[in-house]
Amino acid sequence: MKDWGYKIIAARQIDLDSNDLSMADYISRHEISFKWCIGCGSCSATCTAAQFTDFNPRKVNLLIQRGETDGLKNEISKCMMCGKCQIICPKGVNTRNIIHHIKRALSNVGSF
Amino acid sequence: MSKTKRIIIIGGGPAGMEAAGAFNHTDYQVTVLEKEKQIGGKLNTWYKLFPNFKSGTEVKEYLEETLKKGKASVLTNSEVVNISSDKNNHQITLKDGKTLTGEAILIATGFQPFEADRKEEYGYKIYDNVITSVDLERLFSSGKPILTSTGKVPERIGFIHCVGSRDKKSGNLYCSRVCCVTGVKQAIEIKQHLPEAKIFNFYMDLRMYGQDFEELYIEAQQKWGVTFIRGRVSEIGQNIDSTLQLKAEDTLLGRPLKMNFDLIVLLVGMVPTAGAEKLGCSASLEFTSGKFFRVMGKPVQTNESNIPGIFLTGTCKEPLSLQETLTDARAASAKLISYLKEMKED
Amino acid sequence: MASEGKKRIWEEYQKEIADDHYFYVRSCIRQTFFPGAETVFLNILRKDLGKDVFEDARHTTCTGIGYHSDIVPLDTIMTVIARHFALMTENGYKNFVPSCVTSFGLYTEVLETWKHFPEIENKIREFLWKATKREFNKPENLAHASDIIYKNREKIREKSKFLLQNSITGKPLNVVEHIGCHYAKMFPSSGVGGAEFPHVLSGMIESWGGEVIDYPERRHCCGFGFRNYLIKANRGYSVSNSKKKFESMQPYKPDFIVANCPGCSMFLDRWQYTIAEMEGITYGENGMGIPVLTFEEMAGLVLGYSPWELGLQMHQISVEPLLDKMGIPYREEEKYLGKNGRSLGQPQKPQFLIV
Amino acid sequence: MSAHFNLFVIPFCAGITILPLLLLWRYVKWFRQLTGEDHEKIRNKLLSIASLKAFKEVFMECLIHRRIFKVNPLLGYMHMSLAFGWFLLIVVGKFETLYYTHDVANEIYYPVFFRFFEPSPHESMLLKFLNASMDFLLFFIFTGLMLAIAKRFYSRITGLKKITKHSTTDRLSLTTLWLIFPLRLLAESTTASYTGNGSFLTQPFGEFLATIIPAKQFSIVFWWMYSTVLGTFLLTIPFSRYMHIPTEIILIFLRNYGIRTGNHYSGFSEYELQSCSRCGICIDTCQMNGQKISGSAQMVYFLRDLRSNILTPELSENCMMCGKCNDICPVAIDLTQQRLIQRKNHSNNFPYNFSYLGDFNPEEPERTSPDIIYFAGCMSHLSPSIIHSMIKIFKAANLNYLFLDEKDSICCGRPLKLSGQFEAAKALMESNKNLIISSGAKTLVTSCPICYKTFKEDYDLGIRILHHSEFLAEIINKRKSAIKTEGLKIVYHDPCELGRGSGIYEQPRILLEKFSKLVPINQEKEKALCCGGSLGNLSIRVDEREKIQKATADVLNSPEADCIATSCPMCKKSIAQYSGKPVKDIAELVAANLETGKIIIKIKKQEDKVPEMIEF
Repeated sequence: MKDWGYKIIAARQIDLDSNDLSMADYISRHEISFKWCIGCGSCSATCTAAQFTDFNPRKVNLLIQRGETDGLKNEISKCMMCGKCQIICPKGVNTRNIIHHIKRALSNVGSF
Repeated sequence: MSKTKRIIIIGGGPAGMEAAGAFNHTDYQVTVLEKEKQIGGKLNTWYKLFPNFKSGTEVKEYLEETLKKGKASVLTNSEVVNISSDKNNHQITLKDGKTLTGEAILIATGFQPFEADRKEEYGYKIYDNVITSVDLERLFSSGKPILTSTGKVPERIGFIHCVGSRDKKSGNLYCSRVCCVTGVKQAIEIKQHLPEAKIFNFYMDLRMYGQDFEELYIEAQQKWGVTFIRGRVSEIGQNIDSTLQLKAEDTLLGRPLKMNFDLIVLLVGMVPTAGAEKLGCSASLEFTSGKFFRVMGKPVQTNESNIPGIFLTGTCKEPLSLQETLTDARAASAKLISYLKEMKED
Repeated sequence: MASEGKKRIWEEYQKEIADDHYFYVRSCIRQTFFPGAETVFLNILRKDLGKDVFEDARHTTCTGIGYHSDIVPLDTIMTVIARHFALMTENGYKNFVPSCVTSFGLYTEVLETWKHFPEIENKIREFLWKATKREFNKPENLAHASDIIYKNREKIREKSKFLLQNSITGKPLNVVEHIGCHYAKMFPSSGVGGAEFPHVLSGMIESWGGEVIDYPERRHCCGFGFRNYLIKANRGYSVSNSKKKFESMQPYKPDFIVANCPGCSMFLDRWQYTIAEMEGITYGENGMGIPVLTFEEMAGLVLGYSPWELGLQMHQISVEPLLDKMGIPYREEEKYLGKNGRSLGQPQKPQFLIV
Repeated sequence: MSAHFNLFVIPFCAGITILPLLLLWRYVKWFRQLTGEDHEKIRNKLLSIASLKAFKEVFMECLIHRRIFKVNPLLGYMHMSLAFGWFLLIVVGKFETLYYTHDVANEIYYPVFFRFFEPSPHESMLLKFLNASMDFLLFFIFTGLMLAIAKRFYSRITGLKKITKHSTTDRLSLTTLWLIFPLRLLAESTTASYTGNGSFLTQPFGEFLATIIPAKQFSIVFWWMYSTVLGTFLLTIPFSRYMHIPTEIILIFLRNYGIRTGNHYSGFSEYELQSCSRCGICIDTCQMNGQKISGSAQMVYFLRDLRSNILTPELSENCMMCGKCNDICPVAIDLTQQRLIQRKNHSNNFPYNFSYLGDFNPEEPERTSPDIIYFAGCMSHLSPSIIHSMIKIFKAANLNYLFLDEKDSICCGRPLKLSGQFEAAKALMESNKNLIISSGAKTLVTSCPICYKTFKEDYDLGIRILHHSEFLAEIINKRKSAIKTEGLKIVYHDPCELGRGSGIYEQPRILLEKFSKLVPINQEKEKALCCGGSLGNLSIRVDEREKIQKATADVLNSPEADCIATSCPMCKKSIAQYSGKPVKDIAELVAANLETGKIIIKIKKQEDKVPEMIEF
């Protein structure tokens, strides 16, 4: 086909009808507090890794809930598991266990 | 020995009923005017009330008892069209031309739900599966099953918060206060009917200001698995199978979001009752920007209008929850009594 | 779908549309790509409806394209528009009728601006005087060409030779109506039926026997988006938007698309070709795409104008299937003949799109 | 064909011959799985005092059960009577036969069934005495047996709230064990009833039996049963919990040769696993069990699942890693380490990437070559008053310190390790190590026990590593003028990682006593409770965590105390939530008392060139 100098771009919007939510299901099966997040952002604010990178636990949580898991491995690999986010969370979300299970899901892909 | 003073209460809803009841220990002659054919106002529509799911009828019966104690005479089908005040005498004209006079008037004309079809982009009365929170309450009370226009059990249900509230385009800058918790309450009720249903609430803020409201929200989220997405819905479109396509931004992710729903519920806000404005003008009462009756000197004198002898209570002056309305009604009657006590006879 | 709500909305948005004596200004895009459309519009008004329409050859672009590509300063734009008003005034007309939706939007915007900031209007009057020694009155009535047709839709129905129906089954055709963004999205009250559920085209379609399709992406932009098309790097964004609309309308099996904006007609028509070439995807029936008409062309067909006279051969998507459905006779061999009977030459055949 | 033989000895003989073979086969397998350096250690220590120590320990633990005595005397007695009693029964029995036959190499079963084979009553005093002592030992064992049976039905008499739920083989084995001695009694008694070779227990009992049953005819039946039960028991040992009896002996030796659990599952782990007697003492000591935390599994069950290869990550991750069970385990198995190894197996392959740390270096221009590096730790940043106090103290001491994680902190890596991600942890440790070494300081002080433990155990920094409690204990002195009675009354909470984790119990107390009076509570030091904040447990639900935090706060809420002191930012946070009293880190208390002048800073001249003693 000829080169047009431009391409048809996929929509940037989150499509909750076509997105794959299996990761979200896997996490909530193993950590009920996964969906208790109210997106206050205190975790990201206190995050040790976030001092060095744009790592954002709040966003990671919501993105998974919306089935947007591209580049997740990259993001989650930045976490130091120090647990400050969990201490600070006003809703008692087990952030460490969530991240732990995201990593588990990613390291044995397909098994969740 | 002065003649018994007469109090006219306009509106036989919760505020009117509670206020009338609070005159039980006085010998004033109290008249309640209700434009509908039965008293009780919105309580005739609400199925269950937040935050504790008390049934509307139960509360209505309770208020009817209170009303009885007040020995007030109740006139239904009596819509007030005019108030003319002359010092201590206020004359009221009904639609059918009848007139009443009293030494004091208590306006309790309440609110009506925002007309959702004015929020055009949501397509209420255009898309078959867009309904309002009021429609849903009626559906609950009717005991009929929750079905889509095509008769199928809805699998995905959306709630849109702040419809007609905090919205310049709808002409209402104010917050209607009760919609947030109503949305949470109704989401739970739907889950109780349809445990399989997936429910999404789209909100700008969740204003869980009242006692037990936050707890209810947490219950919805943690026990019933209701999903809350922060973002105001921009538009709804209808798909060929008459399901609905919704567009919003997930503002916590900064990403536009699109999804289909079988049923969408618009959480409509409060606007002053139709005719209240006209009535107020006739009595040269002052109004808020939201066209509610303005009370004098907040935070004190929250029941006094700008006309001596005309008192205001309940949602005719600002959006209030039922609980707040009833408290306010009792406050109003107390104010009213002391007013009549101090009133100079002429 | 319940119509109750729409009716209520349409009642709210009823605009003033002048009845006669129009000062008509042409559209850059329309006269380039659909010259037949403007001709037939004039013919319909003059011949079929017996209206007085005046055109002035000295009239220029409204600079809308420049404006929406951020390359023409606002003062310049307003002055150019002031000049058009001057031409109207000089010719003794009061009712201004642009053919282009973007022009219409721009005129509305400028008038609105002047209403709120009279000082700007005065400044512009000075500019115009300095530049051209011209003066102007603001139009008493500003209506888009499609508003005029909308106003006269019942008269056209009376004179109609064909309807938007399948001539054999008598079933109404499924019509996608697309309203240019600049028609009412900025000033809902300036459009017939407002911005959310505009009635200007659906009104025509209904009175001419067609059925309007309300599909989820109905409100979505055609994809032109000026800057997004004009800068090649952004063009992918432009075509992606059009694709989104086609995907959304496809399930409704539309018989044709009608638009009141020249840009929209252009892009809804041409991008179907581009998408086909890029991804091998075609919409509509038998890989032939969904025919796209301008509202003038639609009116013209209803009134029995010859398709080739309307210039439908200039479209990328073949209109023959539509003509067949409506039972409109046409001679294939005349498709590419000019008025003088000489061949205009034939376009190349696309790789995927069937023509 | 020997003089004394009877068919009924066959079951016993089968057991006693097959058992050693089975054991040998397994032990050799595991021994091979020991690491090279472990073998090295054994070679070096085999002929050393270590072996003797091991013997002593075997005697104290396997026979006397010293550790169990410490937990509960009655429970200790029960185990001792069975183990030690039986042991003596064998020894004395052998001795008896020896004396009787003057033949060392008599048949292996001969001592066991001695009274069957030697029916004639004994004349010699010594034999009479031996005979009596055999009866006495049997009686001794019976007392233990009674307790054991009672414990099965009412565990609290031995101080256990919960006892282990056993598998079927275990139950079979258990029943045979219980039957052994009653049957021996019956066999010997019935025999005695007609031969008169019994002693004070067997003889009268036998004569009594003879009055109700035809004892003579029955006796052979009982001997059969006795032998069979004995044989069965011996055969079930390798497949039941009683495997721990022989295995613990080997474990004790290996341990005395300096072999530790380490970070890998090795042959040693196998010995540890099989040494677990399923006594269930770890169940009671576990706070997770105490608060009935869902899905938690105490070590006895953890090891059971591990032995039978059905261990799930969820199960190994639902533990506080507080080490209480470690401390109390009668077999001294390194339980938390075993769990950590399993976590590693589950999670070590998790993705990680800390390349973003690059060559990160906190800018510290003016302070060149500091005396001390201060590493507050992530958690301390969530209770800044600790940090402020430490800074105040450093300044007062006029120390040239470098606050390593003042702005941007890198986690010490222990939390990752606790979650099983050893590799990832190592990466973080490298980054920190570089920073610390490059600073050139000789001493590292940290305020977080979690960091402390890992700095000490995993970093190998080659410089002094102090928790601030140690550091302060070193530099703080009571001012003579300060009046003793002025001191606060304080309850001190031992953080798991500092106390059981690193053995720091005394320094905090020495320090506190310089300006306050310590109020003792019954659960402190080794017995201290976990605050519930633990990073060790990944999956515990927040409300369950709160249960533990509350319970611990209640224990610390001693009425006499004015204040609760601890030395871990995490403990401080957990306890403060639920205690009615102020909760202070010792650093805060020191800082406060410095201001009141109640205490002073005293620094001796040392290699790590810290200034002369200052008074202020």
